[in-house]
Amino acid sequence: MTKSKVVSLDTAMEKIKSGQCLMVPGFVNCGVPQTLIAGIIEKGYTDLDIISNNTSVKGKGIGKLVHENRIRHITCSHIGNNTETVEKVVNGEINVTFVPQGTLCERIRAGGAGIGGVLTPTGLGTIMQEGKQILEVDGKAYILELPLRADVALIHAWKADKMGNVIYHRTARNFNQIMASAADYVIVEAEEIVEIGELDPDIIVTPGCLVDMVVQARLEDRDE
Amino acid sequence: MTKSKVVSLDTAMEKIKSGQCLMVPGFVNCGVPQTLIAGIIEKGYTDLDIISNNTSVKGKGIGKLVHENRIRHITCSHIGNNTETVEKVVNGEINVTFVPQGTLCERIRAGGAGIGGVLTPTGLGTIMQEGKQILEVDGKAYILELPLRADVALIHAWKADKMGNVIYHRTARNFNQIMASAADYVIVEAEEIVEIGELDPDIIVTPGCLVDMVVQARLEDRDE
Amino acid sequence: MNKREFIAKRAARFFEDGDLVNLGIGMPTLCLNFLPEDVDVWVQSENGVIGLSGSPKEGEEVDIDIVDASGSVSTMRVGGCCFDSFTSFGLIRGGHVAVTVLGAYEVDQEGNLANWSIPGKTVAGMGGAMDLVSGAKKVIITSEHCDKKGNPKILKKCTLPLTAVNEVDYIITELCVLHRTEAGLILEELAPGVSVEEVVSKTDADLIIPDNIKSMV
Amino acid sequence: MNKREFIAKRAARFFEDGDLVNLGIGMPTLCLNFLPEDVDVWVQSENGVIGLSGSPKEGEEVDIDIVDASGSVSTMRVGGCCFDSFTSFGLIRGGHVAVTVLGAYEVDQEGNLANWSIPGKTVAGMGGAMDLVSGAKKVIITSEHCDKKGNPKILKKCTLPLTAVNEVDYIITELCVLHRTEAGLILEELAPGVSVEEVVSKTDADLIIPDNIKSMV
Repeated sequence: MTKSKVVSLDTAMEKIKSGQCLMVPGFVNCGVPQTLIAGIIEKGYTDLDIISNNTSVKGKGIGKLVHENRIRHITCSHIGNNTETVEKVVNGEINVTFVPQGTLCERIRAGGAGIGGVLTPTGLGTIMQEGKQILEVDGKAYILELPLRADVALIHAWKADKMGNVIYHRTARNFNQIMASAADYVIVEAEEIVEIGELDPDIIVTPGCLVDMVVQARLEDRDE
Repeated sequence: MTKSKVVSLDTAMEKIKSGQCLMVPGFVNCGVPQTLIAGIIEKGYTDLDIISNNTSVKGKGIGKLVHENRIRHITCSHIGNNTETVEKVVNGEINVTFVPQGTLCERIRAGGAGIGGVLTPTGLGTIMQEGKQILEVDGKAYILELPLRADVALIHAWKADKMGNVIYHRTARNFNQIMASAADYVIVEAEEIVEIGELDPDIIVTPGCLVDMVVQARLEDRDE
Repeated sequence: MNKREFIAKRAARFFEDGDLVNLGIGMPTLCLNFLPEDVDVWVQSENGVIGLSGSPKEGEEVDIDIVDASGSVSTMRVGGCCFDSFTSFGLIRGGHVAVTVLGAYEVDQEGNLANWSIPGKTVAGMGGAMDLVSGAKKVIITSEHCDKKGNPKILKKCTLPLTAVNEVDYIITELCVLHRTEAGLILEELAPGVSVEEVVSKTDADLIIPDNIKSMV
Repeated sequence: MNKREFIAKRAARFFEDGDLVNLGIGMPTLCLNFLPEDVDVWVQSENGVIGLSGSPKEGEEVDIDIVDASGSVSTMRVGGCCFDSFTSFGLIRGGHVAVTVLGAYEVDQEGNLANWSIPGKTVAGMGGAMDLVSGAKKVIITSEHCDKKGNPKILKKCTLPLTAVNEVDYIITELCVLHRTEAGLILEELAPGVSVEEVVSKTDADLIIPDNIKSMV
């Protein structure tokens, strides 16, 4: 029958390597996979290439990876909430590539859905169009934006069943859903792990087929 | 406070005109807005340009519009389930534009999300690429597919609250969700109309802000 | 009512009943305190929610998974809903947001806006601002007329990195309401006691001055 | 076991435990009757569901909102889930479907497939076939080796309108298993009692014949 994907944090961490590209969801510090981040800190992984919307706030959430100097490069839309990230970017300790938030969504989703690129009006006439192809459709210009993928996605679920079907709570959904589709390997931490069948088929947001491992999120890793 | 969007079928039908482009969801005959289709038949609207995945089966669902000769042109992925549609296409009574099903989804979603086009590998090297721009990204070729929009979308909901928040049941969701985003006017028929607040914010699929009117679906219009 | 409240109150009169609105942090969010009677709007926030309703009140139950566009804990109205960021920006880019109200570093007579970067000074990133300004149906800028040093913020041509091109519809300051049209910037309303000359002297853009200029209140 | 069951049974051995699979109507769907022990697969259907489980059994509760890719009422396994068509084809195009098994009018040595249109004869449309063949990780064609008139269906070059180019990985017929590689079509397995000569005579494509050819059973 259906095998359980539930593993220990330790086992899940074996799937990660220094130098990898990781997708890390979260909006400021909401919906961030804090237990998986704690695992990365603990294991000593470093030189990471992070794709995330932002870097939480100083010393919290994704900010822990910043504080511990684990990030080489980050692709994101905003770092303003985290003074430490700003400092390290200014000092050249972290390279940053800014992408408008909606474009970041499109690029990640394209990466997960086999789409080779999307045309967006966002950023047209700004520095965001530099080095990019501009296409005209029906007399309107658009920027061609290309897909993004990662080696591993770290997902924060509200509830996950043992085969990896996931639901999210309120605005903690944010980037979790698309990131779970756009990485070669997907590790979910869940506040609550439930039996298969407990989640109504109509309310499941991320299908278990996208998920490789499920880890119990630890309350002590959660900081707001 | 929040106004109710619930209206009679008659009132909703005033928003439709002959000759318009309508999006009509449904997979074969599942998730088809049958009451709204009955309303169109009753009002005599004709010369319609339909965007739908298919035309249900003979004499049922979207097939009623075919049977009553209300369709001038249809953009869809498949008509094989409806012998009458096939006949009328062969006889030149209905013009058909075939679009691969996944591409149809992308084009409708692009139309609703302000995306100027998407690059898809689907149809590459087939007759689907005729007349379309081919772009190369990272050494791989893609077809540029353009957005689709309609004047009105007819949506079949399982439950809708009075402000138009919608949930769907099982595979009846199919094209409903994206079509509700890609038309200038959106009319929802709901099997059940509930009070605002009865639907959990996390399980709402189509936000009320996309919906202009809500109509009670009639059981007698439903045929399987 | 202070300057900021005065501006926010005028901006709020652009809202229509039932509008989906996206409001920047600060002055734009103040608009909600000045909704005209019979006008009820739904607040969309780019992190994936419709129906935000402000910080939890004393004693109100707190759900830390409901945050606003600044990441602060917020609350939701009955009838609101949550979705993912991809869907959220689909709503924004697709023109489903009726109005966005935002601040500006600079705004110019061509409707260009600069509000995300001051080279050598800020490295915050644009967040969702570029998508919002190019996607929302109506873009309203609320801003003090001049910067802290008294220099004009409304220009012939923005000098800072742009957020979006030709997208601004209205500029509301403590002095006036400017309507950006194909023809140029029209001085449509003046604050009580403010003269055309004062606006012109504090603005570094070409203004179209109609014969009749309405009062802002 | 008839010819169709024999083909379906061999195809089913390509499934790995936990695979998400999308199966065409007819022979491909028969595969589910022949799953190897210890192999459990999840059936994805393009209309927006994972976990389809076949027509309702006598006395089983019927939910008319659960339909399969042919539009017929079906049932769902515990653990399955539903989503919209856009998400469904994102899964397919994004390579999240491990295997698709489909029929063919024609298939050729370059991995091209024609299975949606016979000009002058069919006007059904391609449905989701083009997306499936270009999107699924592994594409397996199950087909009788020749058409009803005894003409080869496996060709040097397809003559009918294509469904997709260079996408077919395996062709399974009642005679053999062909593996499509960059080098060409490799005759990897033969059905019991079938000779290399028989396959060659009934195939209008160049075949690579290895020294050791396995048995299909």
